[in-house]
Amino acid sequence: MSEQRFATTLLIPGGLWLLLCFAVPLGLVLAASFGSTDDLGNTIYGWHPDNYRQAFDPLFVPVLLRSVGYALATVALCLLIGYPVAYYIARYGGRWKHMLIALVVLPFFVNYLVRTYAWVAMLADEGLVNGAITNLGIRDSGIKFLNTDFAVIGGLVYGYLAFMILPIYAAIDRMDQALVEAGKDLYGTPWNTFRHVTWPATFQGVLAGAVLVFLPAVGDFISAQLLGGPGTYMVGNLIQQQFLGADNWPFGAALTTLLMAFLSVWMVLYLRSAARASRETAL
Amino acid sequence: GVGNSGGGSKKETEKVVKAKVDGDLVYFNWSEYLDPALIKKFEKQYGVKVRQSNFDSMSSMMAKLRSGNRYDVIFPDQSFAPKLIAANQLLKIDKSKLKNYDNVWKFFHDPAYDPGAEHTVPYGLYATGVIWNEDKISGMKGSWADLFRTDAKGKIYMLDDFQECLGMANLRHGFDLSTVDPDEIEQSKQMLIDQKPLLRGYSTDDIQNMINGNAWIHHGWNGDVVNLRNQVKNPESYRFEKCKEGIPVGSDTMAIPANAEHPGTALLFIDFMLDPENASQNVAYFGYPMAVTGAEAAFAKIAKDDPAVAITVDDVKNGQQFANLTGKDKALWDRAWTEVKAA
Amino acid sequence: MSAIRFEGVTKRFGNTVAVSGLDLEIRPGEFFSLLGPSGCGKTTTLRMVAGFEQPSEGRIFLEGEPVERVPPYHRNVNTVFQSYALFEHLNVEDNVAFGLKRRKVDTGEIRSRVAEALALVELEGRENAMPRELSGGQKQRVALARALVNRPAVLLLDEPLGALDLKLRKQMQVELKGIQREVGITFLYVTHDQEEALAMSDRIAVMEDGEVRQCGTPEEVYERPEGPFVAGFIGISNLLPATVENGGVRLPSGQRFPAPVPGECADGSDVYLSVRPEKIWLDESEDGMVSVDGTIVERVYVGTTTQVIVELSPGVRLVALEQNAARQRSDDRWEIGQRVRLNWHPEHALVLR
Amino acid sequence: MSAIRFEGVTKRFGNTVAVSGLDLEIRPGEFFSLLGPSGCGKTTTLRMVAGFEQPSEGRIFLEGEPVERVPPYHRNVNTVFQSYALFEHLNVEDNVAFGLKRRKVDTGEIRSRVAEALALVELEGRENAMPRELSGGQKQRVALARALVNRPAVLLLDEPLGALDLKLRKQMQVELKGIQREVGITFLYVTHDQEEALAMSDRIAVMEDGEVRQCGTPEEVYERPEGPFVAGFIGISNLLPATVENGGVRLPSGQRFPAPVPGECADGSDVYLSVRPEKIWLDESEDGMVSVDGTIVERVYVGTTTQVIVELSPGVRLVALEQNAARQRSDDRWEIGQRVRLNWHPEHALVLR
Amino acid sequence: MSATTAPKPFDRPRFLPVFTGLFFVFMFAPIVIVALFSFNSTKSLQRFEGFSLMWYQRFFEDSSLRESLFASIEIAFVTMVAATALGTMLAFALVRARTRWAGTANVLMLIPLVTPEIVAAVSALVLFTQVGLQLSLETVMIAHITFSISYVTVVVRARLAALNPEVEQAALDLGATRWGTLRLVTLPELWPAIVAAALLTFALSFDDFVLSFFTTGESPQPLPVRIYSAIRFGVTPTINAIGTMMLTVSAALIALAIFLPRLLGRRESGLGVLVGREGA
Ligand SMILES: Nc1ncnc2c1ncn2[C@@H]1O[C@H](COP(=O)(O)OP(=O)(O)OP(=O)(O)O)[C@@H](O)[C@H]1O
Ligand SMILES: Nc1ncnc2c1ncn2[C@@H]1O[C@H](COP(=O)(O)OP(=O)(O)OP(=O)(O)O)[C@@H](O)[C@H]1O
Ligand SMILES: [Mg+2]
Ligand SMILES: [Mg+2]
Repeated sequence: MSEQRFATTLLIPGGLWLLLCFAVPLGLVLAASFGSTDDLGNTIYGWHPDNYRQAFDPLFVPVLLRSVGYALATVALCLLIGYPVAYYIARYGGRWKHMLIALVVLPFFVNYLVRTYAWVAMLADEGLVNGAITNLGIRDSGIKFLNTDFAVIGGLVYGYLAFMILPIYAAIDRMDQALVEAGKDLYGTPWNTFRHVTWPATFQGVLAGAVLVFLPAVGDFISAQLLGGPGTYMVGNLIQQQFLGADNWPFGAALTTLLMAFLSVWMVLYLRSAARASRETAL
Repeated sequence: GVGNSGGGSKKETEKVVKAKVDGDLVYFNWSEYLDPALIKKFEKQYGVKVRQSNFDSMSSMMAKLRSGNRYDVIFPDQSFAPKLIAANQLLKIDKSKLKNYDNVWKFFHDPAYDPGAEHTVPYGLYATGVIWNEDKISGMKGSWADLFRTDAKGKIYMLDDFQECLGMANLRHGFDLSTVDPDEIEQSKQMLIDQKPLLRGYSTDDIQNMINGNAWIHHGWNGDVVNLRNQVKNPESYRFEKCKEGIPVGSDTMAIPANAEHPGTALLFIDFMLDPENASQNVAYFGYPMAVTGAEAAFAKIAKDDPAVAITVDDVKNGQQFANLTGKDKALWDRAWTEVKAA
Repeated sequence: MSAIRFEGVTKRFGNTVAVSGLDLEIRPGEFFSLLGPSGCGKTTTLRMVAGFEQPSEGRIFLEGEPVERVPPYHRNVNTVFQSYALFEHLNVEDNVAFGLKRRKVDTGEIRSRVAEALALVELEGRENAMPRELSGGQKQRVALARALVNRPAVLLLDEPLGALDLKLRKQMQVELKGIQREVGITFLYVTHDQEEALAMSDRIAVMEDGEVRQCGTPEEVYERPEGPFVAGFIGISNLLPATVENGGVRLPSGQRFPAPVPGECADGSDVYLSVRPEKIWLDESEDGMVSVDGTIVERVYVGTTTQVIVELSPGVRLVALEQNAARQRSDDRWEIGQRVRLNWHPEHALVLR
Repeated sequence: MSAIRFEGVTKRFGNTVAVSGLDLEIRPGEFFSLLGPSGCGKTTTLRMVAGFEQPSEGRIFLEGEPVERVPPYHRNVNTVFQSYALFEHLNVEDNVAFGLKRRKVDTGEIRSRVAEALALVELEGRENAMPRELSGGQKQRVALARALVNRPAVLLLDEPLGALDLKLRKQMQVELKGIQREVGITFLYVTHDQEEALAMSDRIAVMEDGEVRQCGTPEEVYERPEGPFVAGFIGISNLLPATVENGGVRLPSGQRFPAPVPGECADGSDVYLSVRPEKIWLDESEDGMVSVDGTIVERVYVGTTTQVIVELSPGVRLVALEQNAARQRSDDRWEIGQRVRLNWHPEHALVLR
Repeated sequence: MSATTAPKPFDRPRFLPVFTGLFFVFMFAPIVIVALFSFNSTKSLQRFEGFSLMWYQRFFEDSSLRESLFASIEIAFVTMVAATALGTMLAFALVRARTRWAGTANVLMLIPLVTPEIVAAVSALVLFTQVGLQLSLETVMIAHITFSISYVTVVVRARLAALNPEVEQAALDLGATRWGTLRLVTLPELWPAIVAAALLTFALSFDDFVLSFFTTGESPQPLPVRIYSAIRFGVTPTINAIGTMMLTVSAALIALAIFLPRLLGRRESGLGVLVGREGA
C-alpha cells in the first residue's frame, strides 16, 4: 500500500546516515587495525597482524583484563545501589515518582568531568571528607581514597548509575502490583516474594541495565585519567593515547576492534532482550 | 602534528616597520597570561585600543594563524616559534627600534630556537624541577633522585607528560634531554617503570595535588610553585628545587605575524613590555620570571626570595630545551611512554 | 463462629472514605457477594481481609481471630485477582504450586494436590503451558486453582469473571458455583453485575459509597429491597411517585390502592411505589390484584422475554416483562400505542422512601 | 437501493481467512447487527466498509456505488471505534468538529451542528472538557457525536458499548437505539452480546468463522435458528439428541412426539431437538402440548426469573425458565430432586441438524 | 478499643527510604560542591572564603572561553535539530514499514546506543581523516548527530508504538487525508516524545566530552574539551563556574522535557517517555 512505501522511504535518510557515519567508520577502524604507520605517524593500510600480536603482549593483557574487571565491579555496585533505589521510587514514590526519577537523571546531565573533579576536591587526602573524618576523630589519619582501584570504580559507578536505574525502574513500574500481592497472598514472606516474584518479573530490566552500564564502563578512560593512580590504566586510556598522544592509530584501531569484538557478545544479549521487549509492547 | 602549512614569502617578513602607532593593537595570547592593568596602561599611554583574544593551546594558535586571522602580537613558545619562522609567518624585528631591548638578557640575543633573535623577543621563562612540602618530608638532595624516595612511597607524583617524564629519566641517566638513542630511551623507560611502585599517580595538576595533600613530592614547574604559594597559609613549606643533573628550561616569546596590520603599534607594545617597571608588574601578576634585567627583583619578591624558584641566566645557559621530535624519533618516545603507562 | 467478621471497619485514603463503619459477619462455607457500583469500596473491603490494606478504624476477625497484626502471608485466606496476576515466568503447574512451596509442603503432596486442583478446574494436561499461551478463561481457571489448592479458610474473588466475554462469563458462573459447593470453602465474591450476584450467592451485601445498604439472600434483596438505591441497582425498579394514604398509597393520578406501607411511613408522606416488571400482568388478572391503565410506548424483544414499556401519565412509565412462553408470541399481542391495563398483587408492590 | 451491499466479499490475512464469500444487503435506515463470537470476522467486515482494509475478493457497494477505488476519507461512512479513538490533544468540541473542518464546512454551521450533536448525546456544557477528563460513558458519547455530526450515509459501530459496565451498557443500549430512530441513519453494529443484538437490531447477521450463518430479524434468529450454532449462540438452546421418525422425532428414551421436521430430514436421520427454556411449562399444560418427565437437579434464582434445570436421563438436561410472576414465588414451588413434567407446544420445538 | 490507632500497613521496608536518601546525597554532593566553590572569593577549592562572582566574571572576560561556549551551543543546537528530524523519520519507518528490512533495522539501530563512546569517537576520527575532512565544529556535529539519532528514534518509536492505530484511522474516517492525519493527529499525539527527545539530545550533546574530544579541531573547542584541559593543567574555580552554568542549562532542559508536556495538558511526561513508561 502507498502508506507502506511512504514508511519505507522514511527509512532512507536516517538509515543512510547511520550507515555512512557509523557502520562504514567501524569498517575503516577494522581496516586500519591491520595497517602500519609511516615516519610521520600517518596510517598506511596493509595487512599487518602485528598490532594484534602487540595487543596480546604480556604488557597489555593486564590492561584489558583490568578494564573488564573494573566494568564488572561497576555493574555489580550499580545493581546493588540502583535496584533498591529504583524499587523504592517505582513502588513508594507515589505522586513524587516523576520528581524523584527526574532527580536521578539530573546529575547525569551535569558535566561528568566537573562532577568527577568535584570528587577529587572532596576525597583528597586533606580534602573535605578526610578533614571531617580527622576532625571528628573517627580516624586520626585520613583515608586514601584517590588514585586507587576503588576511586576508578567509584567514578564509573557514579558516571553510569543512571543507566542501571532507568531500565530497572521501568521494569518495576511496568510490573503489575497485583503480582506482589499474589506472592504475599500465597504465603510468600517479603523476601520470598521478592526472590520468586519481583526479581524474575524485573530481570529483563536488570539485564538491560547491566549491559547499558557494562558497555560504556569497559571503554571509559576519564575515570582512570582523573581518579586513577599509576596502576589503574584501562583500555580506554590506551586507545585514547594511541590516537591523541602517540600517533599510532593502527595499534589503537586494533585495540578498538578487540574491544568491540568482546563487547558484541553483550550487545547481542542486550539486543535480543530489547527485541523481545519491543515485540511485547507491540502486542 | 602541525605541518608547515600556510607559509608566507620571505619577502614580506622583511618589510621595514617604524615604531609608531599605526592603529589599534590586535593582541592574541593565553588567557590570564598578562596583567590586564598593563593593557589599560598601554592604551592610556599611546591612546590606542587593545583588541584582545585568547588561545587555549599552541596548536589552536597555529590554527587561527593558518586560517588567515590577522594579529599584531602573538606569544608562541620556543618549540612553535621555529615552525612559524620556517614558514615565514613572523616579521623580522628591528631591535634598533626597541628602546628597552638592552634589558633583555644577553643569552636571549641568540637563543637556539631563533638564531640571532631575529623574529622573537623572550617573554615568560619556566623550568621543570621537583616541588615538595617541607612539612611532610625533608632532606631533599637537589637531585632527580628525590622523585625516587622510598620514604615518600605513594606520595610522589610525576607530570603526566611524555616529554617531561622521559626527559627527567634521560637527565638522571646523564643522557641528552632529548636523546633519540633507542638504548638510552629503553633504559629511561625502564627507570620510569621501576619508579611506578613509588608513585601516587601521573598528573599535570601539581598545584592542586600539593595543596590537597595527595602529594608530598611533585615533578613540576617553577611557576606553579609561585601560584601554589599564593593559595596556601604556609607558603614557605612549599619548596622547589632545580636538580643538579640539569633541568628542562622553556620560554615563551613575543612575535609579530608577517601579516600584521599594525606592526608599529606591536613594536611599541613589545618595547612597553620590556620596560623593567612594566615587566616587574607583569611578573608579579602571572608568576613566571621574564628574561628582563630589572624584573628579577619582582620575581624574587613573589617567589618569597627563594632563589630556587627563580630562573637565572645560568639556569637558562646550562638548562636544556626540549627538541621538537618528529617521525621515527617521536614514535620511539611514544612507544616507550605507552609501555610506561601500561606497565 | 463466623468465617469473617467486620466490626465497625472504616478505611480512609487521604480524605476519601473508601469504606465506612462496616459491620458484617460471613458464615463458614457460604458464598457471600459484595455487590455495588464502581467505587463503592468492594475491592478495598476485600483487600483489608487479605491484609493488603489496614483498616483506619475497627477490627477484622478471621475465624474469630483478630488479624491487624497478621501479615498477608500468614493469613489463611487466598485471593483470585481480577487481573489474574499469574506469574508469567512460571508454567501453570508452578503457578499453582507456588503457595504450597512457600509453605514447604513436601513435593509428593504438592504434585498430587496440584494435579487435583487442575482437575477441579478442568485443566489437566496443560501443566506445562506458560500463562501467555492460555486463553482468558483458562487463565481465570489457573488463578482459581492457584488459590484453591491451598485450601484456605476463605477465598476472596475480585470480579474474577469481569474480563471474560458474556458467553464465557455465564458458563464460568455455573462452574464457579459448582466448585464452591464441591470444596465447601467460604467465598467472598466481589462483583458489580447484579445478575451474577443473584445467580451465585447465598447472601449478598449491596454497597454504596462505602456503606452496606442491605445484606440478605438474593430473594430478600431483590424482592424486598430496602430503599430506592438497592431496588434500582438490582434490576428494574419501576418507581412510581406516590403519597401514603390510610394504609395504602395514592398516585398523582388520584388513583388509590392498597400497598404494604411500612410502619414508619406516616399518612401523607411522599414515597415511591415500586413493582418489579415481571410481577406486572398485562390485561390479565386474578382477584385481589390492583390495576392501572396506560399506553404502550415501546416494546423490546430480547428472546426469552419482551419488555413492554407502558406510560401511565406523561413521564410516568412502567416496564412490564412478558415471558415469550405463550403459544402466540407477545409482541404480536401488543402494539405500540395500544391501551393496556397493568395488574399486580398488592403484596408484590413495595413502598420505598 | 441498498445502503451497503456485499458481493461475495472474502478477506484473507496471509492464510487466515477472516471473511469468506460474504453476500449481504443492508437497507437504508435500518439498524443492522453483526453478531458472532470473537474472531469470526465482524471487525474485518466493518473495516472493509470503512476502507481500512481492501477485500481480497468480491466487491462492496455504498449506496449503489462500488468503493474499491475510494479511500477512507472520501467514503460517506463514519465509524465509532471500540476504543473510542478520541483525539487526546483536542477538547470535546474540536473532536466533534474534526470531520466538518476537514470538509471545509463554514464555521457558523460547524458550531451549530456540533452543538446539536452534543445535545443529541446529552453532553451540552462539556464542550471544553479534554477527553481524559471524561468517564467511559461520556467518551463513548463523544465518539458517537463525532461520527453522527457528519450525517454519514452509514454509521459503523464496533462493539461501542464493550468497554462500559453492565448497568451503563444497558442504559446506553436504549439511548443508542433512540438516537438511531431519531436521526434515521443506517447503523451497522458489531457486537458479540446476543441480548444487545436482539434488543437493538432491526436485523441481525450471525457470523461464524467468517461466514454468515443466518441473517434475519431478532425473532427469526431467536425463534427459528438455522442450525445448532445459531441456536446455541443466541440464548440457551436446550439441545436434545433425537432421531426423525415419520414426521416426528424419537428421543433416546424411546419417547416419541410430533415436531416440525424440515423436509430435508429423512426418516431415521440423527437430529437435535431444541426447545427454548421459556417455552417449557413445568407441571402445567394446555391441550396439544407434548411432555417429558424429569428430575429437578438445580435451581438458579435470577430475580425476574428462575432457571430450573431438569435432568431427563443421565447427562440429558433441559433448562426451563419460570418468570417469578406468580403470587408465591417459583423457587418455593420447586424442590431439588423433585419429579416434574415438562410441557411445550410442538410448534415451539425446533429440529436442528 | 485496641483499634483506635490504625495498625501499620505491612512490610514497607524501612531501610529503603533511608538508602534512597543516602543515594541522593551521594549523587548531589559533588554538584553542591561545584556550585558552592564557583562563588568562592579565592582560588581555593578546599576552603570557602566568602562569596564573589569573580569566576563568572573571569569566564565572560575570557574571549576564547566565550567562543567555546557559543561553539558548544551551536553544536548542541544543530545536533538537536538534525538528530530529531532524522530520528523521528526513522522511528516512523521502523514502526510503520512492515518490510523485513524494518524488522532488522529495528534492532540494528540500537547498536550506536550501546557502543562505548570511545569506539564511536575513534571511528569518527578515522572516518574524517580518511575522507580528508578538516577537524572542526562541523565534524563534532556529525559525530554528535550520529549517536543522537538512535536515541531520538528509541524514544519516539516507543511512543509511536504505544499510539492506538484506531486514532489515526478515526482521522482518515473523518475525512482527513494521510498527510492531514499526520499533521493533525499523529504529530500532535507524538510531540511530547519528540520534544523530550530533542531537549535531551541537546543536553547530551551540550556536555558530551569524549566524542568532542576526538573530533574537535583547533579553537574554538567545545566547552567540555576546554574543561578537560583546564582540569589537567591546574583548576581554577572558573571551571566550577562553567560547570554550574552548564548544570543550570541542562537542568532547565530536563525540567522542560519532563514537565512541558504536562503543563500543556498531556498525560505522559517527557520523562515517562524517556524511561519507556507512560503516564503518572
Ligand atoms: N490506594 C488508593 N488510594 C486512594 N484512593 C483509593 C485507593 N484505593 C481505592 N481508593 C478509593 O476508594 C474508593 C473505593 O475504591 P474501590 O476500589 O474499593 O471501589 P470498588 O468498589 O472496587 O470499585 P470497582 O468496582 O471499580 O473496582 C474509590 O473512591 C477509590 O477512588
Ligand atoms: N491485521 C490482521 N492481520 C492478521 N490477521 C488478522 C488481522 N485482523 C484480523 N485478523 C484475523 O482475522 C480474524 C477475524 O478477526 P476480526 O477482528 O474481524 O474478528 P472479530 O469478529 O472482530 O473478533 P472480536 O469480536 O474479538 O473483535 C481473526 O482470526 C483475526 O486473527
Ligand atoms: Mg474493585
Ligand atoms: Mg472486533
